[in-house]
Amino acid sequence: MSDSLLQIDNVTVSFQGFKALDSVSFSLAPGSMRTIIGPNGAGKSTLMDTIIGRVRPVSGRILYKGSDITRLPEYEVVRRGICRKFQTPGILPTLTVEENIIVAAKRHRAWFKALRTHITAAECDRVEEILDLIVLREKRRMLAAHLAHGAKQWLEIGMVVASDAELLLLDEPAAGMTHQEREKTANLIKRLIGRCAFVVIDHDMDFVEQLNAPVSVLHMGRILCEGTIDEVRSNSQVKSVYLGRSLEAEADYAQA
Amino acid sequence: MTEFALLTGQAFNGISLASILLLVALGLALSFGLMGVINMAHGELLMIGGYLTYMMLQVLPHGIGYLFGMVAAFAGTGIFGAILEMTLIRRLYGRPLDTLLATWGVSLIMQQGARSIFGPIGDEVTAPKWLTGSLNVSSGALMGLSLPVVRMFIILLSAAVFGLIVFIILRTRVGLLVQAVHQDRDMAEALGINTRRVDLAVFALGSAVAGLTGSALALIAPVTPTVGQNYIVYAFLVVILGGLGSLLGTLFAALLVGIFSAGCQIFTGVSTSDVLLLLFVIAFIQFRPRGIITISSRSLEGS
Amino acid sequence: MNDKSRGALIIIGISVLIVLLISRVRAQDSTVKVGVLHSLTGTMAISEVTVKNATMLAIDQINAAGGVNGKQIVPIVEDGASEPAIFAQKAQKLVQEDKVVTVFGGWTSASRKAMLPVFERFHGLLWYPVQFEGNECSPDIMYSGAQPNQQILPALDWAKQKGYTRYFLLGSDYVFPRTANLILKKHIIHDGLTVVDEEYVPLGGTDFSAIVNKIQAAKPDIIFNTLNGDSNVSFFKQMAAAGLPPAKLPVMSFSIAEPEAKAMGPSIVEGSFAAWNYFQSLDDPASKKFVAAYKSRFGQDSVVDDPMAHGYLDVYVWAAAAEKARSFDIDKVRKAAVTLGWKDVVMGKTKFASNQSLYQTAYVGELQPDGQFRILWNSSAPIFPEPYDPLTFPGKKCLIH
Amino acid sequence: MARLERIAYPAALVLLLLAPVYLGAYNLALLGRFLAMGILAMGIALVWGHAGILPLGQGLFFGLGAYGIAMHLKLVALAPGEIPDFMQWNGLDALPWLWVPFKSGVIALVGALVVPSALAVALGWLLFRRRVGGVYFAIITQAMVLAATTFIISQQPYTGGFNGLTDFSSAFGFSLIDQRTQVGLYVVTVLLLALLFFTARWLLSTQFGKLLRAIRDGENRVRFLGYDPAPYKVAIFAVGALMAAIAGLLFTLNIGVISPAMIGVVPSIEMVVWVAVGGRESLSGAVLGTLLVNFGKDKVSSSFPDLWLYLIGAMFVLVVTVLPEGLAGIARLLTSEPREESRKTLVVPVILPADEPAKNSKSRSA
Repeated sequence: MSDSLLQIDNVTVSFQGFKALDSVSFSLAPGSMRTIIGPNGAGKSTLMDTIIGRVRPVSGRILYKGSDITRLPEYEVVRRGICRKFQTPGILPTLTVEENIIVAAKRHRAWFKALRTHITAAECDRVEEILDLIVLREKRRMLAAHLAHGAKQWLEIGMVVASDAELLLLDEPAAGMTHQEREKTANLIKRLIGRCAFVVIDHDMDFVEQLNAPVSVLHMGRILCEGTIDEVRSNSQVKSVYLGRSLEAEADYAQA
Repeated sequence: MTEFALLTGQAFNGISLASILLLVALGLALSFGLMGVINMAHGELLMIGGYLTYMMLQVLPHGIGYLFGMVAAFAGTGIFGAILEMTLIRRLYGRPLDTLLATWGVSLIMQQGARSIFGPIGDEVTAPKWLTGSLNVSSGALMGLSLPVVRMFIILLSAAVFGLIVFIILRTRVGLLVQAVHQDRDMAEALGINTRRVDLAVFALGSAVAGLTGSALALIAPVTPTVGQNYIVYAFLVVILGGLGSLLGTLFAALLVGIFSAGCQIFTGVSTSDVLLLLFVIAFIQFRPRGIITISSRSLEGS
Repeated sequence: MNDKSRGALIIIGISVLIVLLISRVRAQDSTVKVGVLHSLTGTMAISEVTVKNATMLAIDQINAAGGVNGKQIVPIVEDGASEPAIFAQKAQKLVQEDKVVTVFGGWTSASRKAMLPVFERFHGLLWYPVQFEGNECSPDIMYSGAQPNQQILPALDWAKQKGYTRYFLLGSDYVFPRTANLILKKHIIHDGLTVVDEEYVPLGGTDFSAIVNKIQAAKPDIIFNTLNGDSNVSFFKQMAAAGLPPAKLPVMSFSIAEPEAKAMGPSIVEGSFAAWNYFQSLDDPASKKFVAAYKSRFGQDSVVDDPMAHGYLDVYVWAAAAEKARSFDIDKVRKAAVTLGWKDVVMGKTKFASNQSLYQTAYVGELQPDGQFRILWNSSAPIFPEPYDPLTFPGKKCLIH
Repeated sequence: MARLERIAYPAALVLLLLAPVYLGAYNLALLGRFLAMGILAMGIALVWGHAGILPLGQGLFFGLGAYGIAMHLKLVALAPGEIPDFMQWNGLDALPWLWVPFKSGVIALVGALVVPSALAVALGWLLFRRRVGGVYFAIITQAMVLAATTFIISQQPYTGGFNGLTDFSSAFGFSLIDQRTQVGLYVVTVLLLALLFFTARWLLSTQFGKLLRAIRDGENRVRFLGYDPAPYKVAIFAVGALMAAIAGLLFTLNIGVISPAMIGVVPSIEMVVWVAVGGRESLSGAVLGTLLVNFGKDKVSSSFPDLWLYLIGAMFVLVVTVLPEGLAGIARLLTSEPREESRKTLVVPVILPADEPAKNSKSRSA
């Protein structure tokens, strides 16, 4: 079909008549990044749900590496190489940091292949690498439930990366973080560019700016405009969507 | 009695059973829908209602006494439910499986308590005069058909209770709060709604309805310490079939189960029809795992 | 020390405690121990506790009169918890651990069937007080409850005399009703009468709407009712609601006795019939003494019924047999018991036949507004017990002695 | 000190194996019975404690195992051409086809284990695949055990009905009346318990075990990591069913009777209480809880029948509200400070069919 890794064609999602997504289309090249911003209720999370197979569109289709994944179950979508990070940290609280990553890094996910106590050398290397990447090596034996909030987010990013996905969907990866933590998160993501492609959603403009990637603005389920962060900031339509509030104010609101 | 009358009679019986199941399941559905709580002691709330009615009839004359019995059952069981919610259910919020086990323990204690107080043998609530007798068809295609007044009364009662609850939910301020909490608990909390009080109110209302139901059931069955056990599993099935605490779904599910059972019993015995009912429910879940009434919702975040 | 090993220590500690608990030292004395094994908890507790009371009353009376063979009876009461497996377990305990000389107990056939192998294996003796479906013949059980030919078939004889020809058989779904109805059907058809329908409800079932419907369609002359417990209340209420009270459509019940009638409120079952081998209203001096003693001990408003009378009778017969045998040896007591001859313990003249079942008189009673039965009919003489109905199970015989 | 653990378990095993020496016949039989139930309890600990699936119908699998072996025992006691007595009383004159294979002891043994496991796989597959979990699953298993009991009772000519199956004389050539057989059976029970205990521990230590806990705590997260949780849940549910069936088999051999009263709704939920008392995640706790509750019942219920019912009710409430970790939790409190990383609660998230937490559900009507 095309060279794009992910292609979204005219996807519409409707909840009891309310169009959460309305003819959304965009595509993403391998190894690239796209950020999506928009106010609460704009449909950002629904977009991710739709890509991953959690929500079924009423029309339109989603192509991944040229094949149609619109109606596959979640785990099947994931097995093809798309992985998603949740807004609230989606870690496994009763496992240790290390075990969390192992679960994500495992190649064979059928239950009967899990009937062993040890993991392969390749998986082991992978785990070590991820631990370094997310800088949680010292806390590897700690239960994930006891990590600080920021560390939980990084752990989840680590898990997503460990799953060897080619496309990562990050849903507000910096939500609820301190300023320093945000910076750290942004750096973490930037280090990963090239290794895999990203779709990042957030409403924190500053954070999105740090990522330095093309931006789409989503509003009322539609893509309002696309471009660099500066282009988007100066777009009058975007400004009016935010009800006259400046985007900086919106960003502050999000941080509060 | 004509074949047609037999079938009509069974259709009536199906609706009658459905009305009983609806009454039993309504309270369950309310608390399940709102709090995700399955109350295994719900059957014992029926029992309390039955015994309260029985006690009222000991002090008041028959006829009018039964009406007071119903009121006492409604109010008394409602208060009991409120106490149960405040002392136990509330502590287990967010742990539905634990609530299930704890309320089962409560039901055992309540059964034994009733045994200690009222004795193991059931007590008898005699239907007042105006609820005895039946409508009999003595000629025509429906010859031989006989519709007991007491069953018609229970059908009407369940319709009235259902209507009342729908009215409360859709048309009153309290109902608005309930809807708000039901749709998004966190948001409702953020808006300053005291969700605890809403939970309490709904649980008490559900309990009160159970008490009223116990009062009605006393007209057709004995009041015993274990009376609740006879209905509870079927009521759960109704709730599951109905969908996540949806009132309309509960109504449809009660009708479905009632008419299915009555239909089966034309051809088979009661035991076989119970087994068929369960197979039917499992088969149904294959097609609609979330129950009859589901509303495709925007899946929220979190795992 | 880590938690796991500490946990393991605790585990050892608790294990030792359990071992100590169960291997506690038992005291010996010069009295004679008997077992009383009934359900004190669970669904059957309702009925069985009253039989236990009657049994305990008899034991106390005998003790007050000097005991048996000069020894005071010490009853060891165990709870069968309405579960056959628990009955088997407790029977084993009574025989093996407590070394009782005999056991009084059981109500459901399920509990008796579960206990039977235990008594046969460890050689014990059980006195079983409840009417049942027959088809059993064990040397280790004394069957004082009625066999089918002492309760069900006499009731059918009575119904035939009254001219009823169309029979509707209704029962709870378990062994006694199904077997009783199997026997009834054979006899009804053999006598040229009609069984219009046969229906069963799960134990404890309360919805009779479909069955009432079927009864209306089948138009029987009489219903033979083997429903158990609470189901009866629902059934009679729902019949009355449909315009078919017992006065209009007669019902002959085999599991409704005085306590059930009292609890149900006689008004809804008034005018219905019951067949038993004992009614509280029986005009018999021994019965009157029993009723008075029971009331003075368990309350003036308590009532007695057939299984209680049998539970009471069993103790007296056992004591008499032990006196006659001058021993508590099981085999000697069994032999003595079947050779005691006629006695009026509580329900008129009775004696154990050589098949270890009881000769007894059958009665049909009609329920009165006061909750007591008016005795309408009785068999002309005590009936010989037939564990195997000759018409239904030809060629089967129970030969013990 | 893992060394102490290495001593404790063999010590417990030796203590149990020597029980025939220091226990009387009755208490030995009792202990054997309860240890058999302990196997079932370990199964519940796996399914409920580690996979977060509350099974309220384990009695069914227990019963299938028990009936499987009981049918065989009933048949071996017969002379050729005879049929079991209860069938005669119900008017049958030939052995029903379903019974014929059970003449073979091997088939009966295999059947008693395979049938319940297969049923668990079928049920689990039907429900977990449709993402039915949490209270829904619990209620359906309860309804299932109710229906099964009703069905067994109603099919009296084929199942023995309410009376169940009883009166066995020998099993696999050993006389059941012989005390030596009972001792042998006890030893087999203890060894099986030990074998299954260590197998279960191994299972939990594998990746499979970790994934079970992961699925319990975050089914969606696991799903979004590319796992299909359904087969994991089906597998552990089947393991639980198999363990229940083994328990049923041993129990029946030990006590010589199986009837519907032992497999109904109430016994099934009581089985969960044994595990709750012991600590839902602890295998040894499950066994100990089983012993404690059952010995307690045996000793208390005859002397204080009313008290016992209050006690068991209170146990449900207390264990869930105050002591979610049961005996295992007490052991931890008594012996050491709570672990730094021990969880505060044992919250098992709501897993509704839609996989949405209940509080987030969005249906319009309340």
